Amino acid sequence: MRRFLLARLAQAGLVALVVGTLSFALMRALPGDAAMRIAAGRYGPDAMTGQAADKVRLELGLDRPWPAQFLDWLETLARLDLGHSLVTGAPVIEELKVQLGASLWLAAAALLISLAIGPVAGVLAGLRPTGWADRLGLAASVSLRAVPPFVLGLVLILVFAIWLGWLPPAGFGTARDLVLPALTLALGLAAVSSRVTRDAVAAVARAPHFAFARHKGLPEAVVVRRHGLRNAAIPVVSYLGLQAIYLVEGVVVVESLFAYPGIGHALVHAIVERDIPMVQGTALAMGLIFVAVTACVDAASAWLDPRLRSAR
Amino acid sequence: MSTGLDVLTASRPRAVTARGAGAALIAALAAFTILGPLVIEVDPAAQDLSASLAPVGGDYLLGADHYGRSLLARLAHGARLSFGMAFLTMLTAAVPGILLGLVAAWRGGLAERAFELLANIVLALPGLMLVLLLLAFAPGHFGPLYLGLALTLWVEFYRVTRATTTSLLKEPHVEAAKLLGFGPAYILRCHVLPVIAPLIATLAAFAMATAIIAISTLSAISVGLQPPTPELGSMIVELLPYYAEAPLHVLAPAVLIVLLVLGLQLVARGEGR
Amino acid sequence: MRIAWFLAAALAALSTAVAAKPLKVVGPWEIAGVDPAQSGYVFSRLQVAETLVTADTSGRLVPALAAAWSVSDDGLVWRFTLRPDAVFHDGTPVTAEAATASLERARAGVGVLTQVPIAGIAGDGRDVVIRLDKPFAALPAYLVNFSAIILAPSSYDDAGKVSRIVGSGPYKVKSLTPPLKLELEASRGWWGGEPGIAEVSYLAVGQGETRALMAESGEADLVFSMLPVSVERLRRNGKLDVQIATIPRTRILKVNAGSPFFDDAKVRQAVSQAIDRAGIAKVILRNPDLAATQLFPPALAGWHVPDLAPLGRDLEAAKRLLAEAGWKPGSDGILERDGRRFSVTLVTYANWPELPPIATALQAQLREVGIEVKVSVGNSSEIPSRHRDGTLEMGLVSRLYSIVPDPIGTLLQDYGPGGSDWGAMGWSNEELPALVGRLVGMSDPGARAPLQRRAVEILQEELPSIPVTWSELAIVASKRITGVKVDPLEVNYGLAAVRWAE
Amino acid sequence: MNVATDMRDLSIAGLSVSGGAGPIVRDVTLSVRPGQPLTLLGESGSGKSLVAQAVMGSLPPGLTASGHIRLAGTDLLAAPAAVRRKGWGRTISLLPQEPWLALDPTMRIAGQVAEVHRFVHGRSAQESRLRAEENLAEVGLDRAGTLYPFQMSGGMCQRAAIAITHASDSALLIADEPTKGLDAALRDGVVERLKQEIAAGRLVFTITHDVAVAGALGGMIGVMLDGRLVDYGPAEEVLSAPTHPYTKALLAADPATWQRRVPTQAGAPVVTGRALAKAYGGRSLFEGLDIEVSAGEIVAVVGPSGCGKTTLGNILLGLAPAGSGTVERQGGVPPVRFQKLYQDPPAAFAPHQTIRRALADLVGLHGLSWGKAEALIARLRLGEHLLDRRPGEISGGELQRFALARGLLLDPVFLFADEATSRLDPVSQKEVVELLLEIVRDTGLAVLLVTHDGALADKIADRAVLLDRPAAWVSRRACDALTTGLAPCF
Repeated sequence: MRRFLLARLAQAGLVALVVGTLSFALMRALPGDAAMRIAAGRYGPDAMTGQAADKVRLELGLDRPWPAQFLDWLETLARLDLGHSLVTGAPVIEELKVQLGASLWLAAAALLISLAIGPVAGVLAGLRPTGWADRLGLAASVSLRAVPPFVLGLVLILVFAIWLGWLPPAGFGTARDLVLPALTLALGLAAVSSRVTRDAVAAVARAPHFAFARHKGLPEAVVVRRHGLRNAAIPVVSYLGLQAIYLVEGVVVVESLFAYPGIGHALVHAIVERDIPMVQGTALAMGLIFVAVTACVDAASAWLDPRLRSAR
Repeated sequence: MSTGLDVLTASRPRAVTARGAGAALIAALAAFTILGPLVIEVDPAAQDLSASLAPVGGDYLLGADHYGRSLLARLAHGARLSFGMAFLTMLTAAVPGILLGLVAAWRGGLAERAFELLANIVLALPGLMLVLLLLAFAPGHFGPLYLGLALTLWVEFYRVTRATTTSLLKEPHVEAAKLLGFGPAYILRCHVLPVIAPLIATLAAFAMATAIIAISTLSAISVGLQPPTPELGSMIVELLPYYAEAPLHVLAPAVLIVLLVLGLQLVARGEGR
Repeated sequence: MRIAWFLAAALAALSTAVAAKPLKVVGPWEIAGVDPAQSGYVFSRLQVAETLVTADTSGRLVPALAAAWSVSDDGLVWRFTLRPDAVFHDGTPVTAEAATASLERARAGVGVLTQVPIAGIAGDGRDVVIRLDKPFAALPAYLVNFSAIILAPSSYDDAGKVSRIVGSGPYKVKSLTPPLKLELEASRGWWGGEPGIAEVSYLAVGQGETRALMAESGEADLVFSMLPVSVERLRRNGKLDVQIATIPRTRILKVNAGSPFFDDAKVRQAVSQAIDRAGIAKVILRNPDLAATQLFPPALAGWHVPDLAPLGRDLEAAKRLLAEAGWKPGSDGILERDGRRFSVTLVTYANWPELPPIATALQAQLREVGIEVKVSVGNSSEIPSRHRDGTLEMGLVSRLYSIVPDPIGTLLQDYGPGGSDWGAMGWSNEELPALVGRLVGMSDPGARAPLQRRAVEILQEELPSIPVTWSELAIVASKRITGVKVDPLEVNYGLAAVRWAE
Repeated sequence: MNVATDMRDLSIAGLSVSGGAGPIVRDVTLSVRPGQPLTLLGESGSGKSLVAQAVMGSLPPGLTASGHIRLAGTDLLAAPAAVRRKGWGRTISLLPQEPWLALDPTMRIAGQVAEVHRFVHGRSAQESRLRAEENLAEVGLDRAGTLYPFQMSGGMCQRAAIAITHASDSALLIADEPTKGLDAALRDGVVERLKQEIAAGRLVFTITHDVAVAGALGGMIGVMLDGRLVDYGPAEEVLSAPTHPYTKALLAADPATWQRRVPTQAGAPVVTGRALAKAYGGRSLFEGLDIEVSAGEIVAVVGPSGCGKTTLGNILLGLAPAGSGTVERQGGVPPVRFQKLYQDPPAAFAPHQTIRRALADLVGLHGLSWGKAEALIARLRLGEHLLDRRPGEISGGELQRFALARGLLLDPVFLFADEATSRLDPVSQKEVVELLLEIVRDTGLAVLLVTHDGALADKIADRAVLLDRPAAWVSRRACDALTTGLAPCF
């Protein structure tokens, strides 16, 4: 177990370094005058002028050679400090706290809802492949998969906020603000996870041990619960892990549609406005989240599957 | 077991019909995509502000968008572009993904380690960031857009290929083929590809959908393609504000995407089961 | 069943949310940072911070923190006398020193004050004294700008940077969650009296569609800047009340008069005549009256010249002018002159959602007279940076003429010698700067009128930048509230005057 | 037509099972009485499993049973599926084939036994656990309760499965190929257990293709062929005086009845291993092992599964590295002339390829003539019509002969037959073996015969190497479980 953790830490460190460096390199390589972008980000098109850009360049020392700037970043990072945003001037860590925090909440909620939809539908479909549940599931998943999230979101807003008036169309801070954006994401996730689950369950249902469980005389519900779900969950879990990562960053449109302060939104702005520390910080955080999630997935699979435990 | 065979044969026709339907669907879309622009000589960029949001079935067959541009023409050209790009993206992701996957499974050892690391790093990098950064090099151009998407998509192909192939290469029939003197090329062609093909097909279907949706998503945050390029995703985005006045117009491009994904899915499933 | 749980939670939250009732304001602007130069306008519009001078809805300058002001006869020394009853949210009185400090910062930073020939700012008892190098009649107007808001000393950190907003307005910051959310509460002891509603929460919503839906769903009481498309729908909604004000903002085609394409005024006029402003205004802005017949909208008294020959569409004339300028249609219908195709890139940006659509429309319209336009939607900084390196050919920009209430400021900047980032490019004209120069020193409307008219005429003939449409600001208020009035200058939304309807 | 008189009997009368293609099992009549077990013999596809499934009521979708199956007086076929399922674990219980696959890989054994008490007999969790312990103790797995299937040997899995049937303690026990994949020693163990069940007065209905098992169990024996019951009677009668030719063939196919092969004088050594050692998972499989296989000679390697037989063969073939020691192969012979026959024929062919294609490609690769292939096919008594089928569509025996043909195309000097007949029906096993012997005689092929069937080795091998390490079980089972699961094996 200890070795496992150490390995993970090492991986985290490596990822952090690579990701940070890569994002720095790419940002540096981007064409266009960074000072101009930053100034535009700060002062908006009305007040933004060439002079403003010059002031920014001077203030941030953007004309320094890039190795110096990179070393700065490394040094501050070594002090576990991500630096300050070039645009808002706030510490990157603060920005991340708000925006990444919000995104994590959203992701968690979405994952939860999608778990309530996807796998359930998947199990129903998988127990009777090519049954009506399966066909319905396929149709639903394909259409959900092929509708852009913002269209989906809009439809949900129209239904739940305008017609039913149950939920706010946008905003953040309370549980009810979370529902619609989470649901929008969840449906997209469920579209795929339901299919993954379906295949997993179908595979388990074909397995001899599943048949034997029935022949033992266990009631169908018990058979599924005790001998179907756990086994089917093994591949599903590792898939959900990937989804979780996609979730945290792949939601920028949903964020802007629902005026939700997420990391995707922040990332877009940071890149457009050449806010290097912000981009690095975000990338870094995302990388670490990735490592954490994969660690959790491994742990979960090991818990689900004793064979993996003994293998380790 | 004889009974097992019975079950198989029983389910086979279904698979075939599903596959047929999918193939037909794709064929139809392909025809529309390839022939459409040739048959419909209307310029998809020609505006007629007086015909803004003309209804479906008027003097514009599928109505006109907010600039009074023929939706039919734009759909045809949009489909060509979107499907074309999606296909290109999928290919750019699938080919290296599969190749690396095969190499990793075949060689194992250092190569595998290196690829694994690479894949993990790509996964760890926010995909959105990758795409946005590449886009920032040449805003509004296809190149970086589809390169970026491919960069984020190849990992899935790689992982599936590697996992499946690794277990496949342990199978006796592969060992037998080696003993019989067959080379890697033959083993890949006759022992590995037939098995991984359906998996890849499913992945490809989803990858293409992902690509189209991603493009539309990027247009939604106005870092996608440049106007007046007709592209299904950005068409949806452009028309979204008018959803109340012309819902059909907004849905039309979405429907095309759904049909494509459905078609690919059916084909893939037909292959699979 | 988890969904059920969520809905339950949602409904529970709903009931609680109704109990405490803040005035819910929604607008498109995000709060990038607390620095006044960056997002001072939010704090000024929401009446958290105040400037010395402000403007009423008709653009007239009226006292704010400064109860009165005067200028020395030589026009070099201005005195602004602070009102005695003004206090900051931290309880400290608004002193001349505090004001001086804020103004000095504004001057040193990025903002309009940098354009004023200020020699020095000093406190003198309750007076803020501003010395100038040369007469500058528009100074008070410049002080209206949000970058000149007066903040309490406690707003600054040790490094002298603004760490929080401690203003003097009727509302004080309760909580700020950049970039989207700002919660305010009434500050006891504003010189203007108690605000009508004790709590205000501002939410930045980027998507126009979402803003409209917020209004429709009743989740927001006051929503700013509606998309033209939604306005009709909202007007039909019985619970809502839509107000529209034309604002001194014009969408112009910034053309590089230094480039071989636009160096000839004839070509610029041709381009202007090729544009179907009415169509664009009708289809994209949903209001034909916004077609810009001249640079300044009617709202800008003095600067709008009613009897000026309006800009309009005339394809024939346009083609003729282009022909006179030596541009002849090529094989593919695109104009050519000594081997060069008339193919230009139109740079615009998406900060204003209507710009890309308008660009697309212009693209199609200019094509009709044989001009090929490639539209490039980028970051707003493209305009200034491409202006600088001279690579800009055409830019569609949305220009605000009330950065200071008197357009003279913007004019001075945009059409002075050498032009400027958002104004003329590669265009030189001796007369205009002279006119503007004289206007800067003058304050008597009667005397200014003829000069203003002449200036406008020059811009109309020369078209250093080609007006496309004017703008309007659509505000949607729920009928739950009363007392909402639109400020065309967007200096201050007068929230303090808003009340719950009985 | 002996219809049951005793209310406790299982009596099957005029049972037919038919699918879309028509009847697969025709007019089968059997009965089982306490103390008089029934054993159905027959090759796979003969329909014996379908009979069992018909009794169980677990026929695959699309198949329907007609006739009568009376258990304790009630006609099972008359009852609706739901009612029949209620009988599972209460009146009928099933002893599954290959229990290491039939046990849930993710659940501890005790749980898998206890759940029968808990959910079938509705006992309290507490009581269920205690009774489960008893059941496990009965089969000598007192301490194994906390193990997972992959941590247990095949024999332990088999016993666990029996414990589960004890838990359900039903009147009728159906044992479906209970010895499939087990080696001789374990097979006898299972038979012993079944005998105890019989002694305990349970109705025992066994499906097998192993004549020895049928003989050991006694009672009644039925022989099935192509869906028909071709022979039925008391064990001793059927086994001593078979009436039907197929039964005769079946009995003749039992290696125990063969006469010993006359050892040929060996030619030059083809493969020689010296001081070979191999360890797996830190535990030595064999050490300092010398082995030599000469032309025209058959060397058997015998031992329980997992003792390293296959590994040894692979080492000699060069497929696996030896831990230490040296392997010499006859000089100047190209590697392709060292071939291998696999245990599971379908797994030895590319599943998506027709046989014809596979052979044609091989012929093409080595520039041979198709005529040679045809000659071999004829010689191995394989029909041309089989060529255009895929591996999954041919019987194991035929496919194994194709595998043999495939190897022989390359005129091998050495053939490693890895349990090459263990998965085949006795009859086809005999055919394959006979062909192999023929070829050895004619071509002087050197054969390394790996098997767990002592009798077989004893009858045909010139020499035998005994590898005996039962302890090796655990790791092998673990490996099985792993490969069926997610993680790769080694």
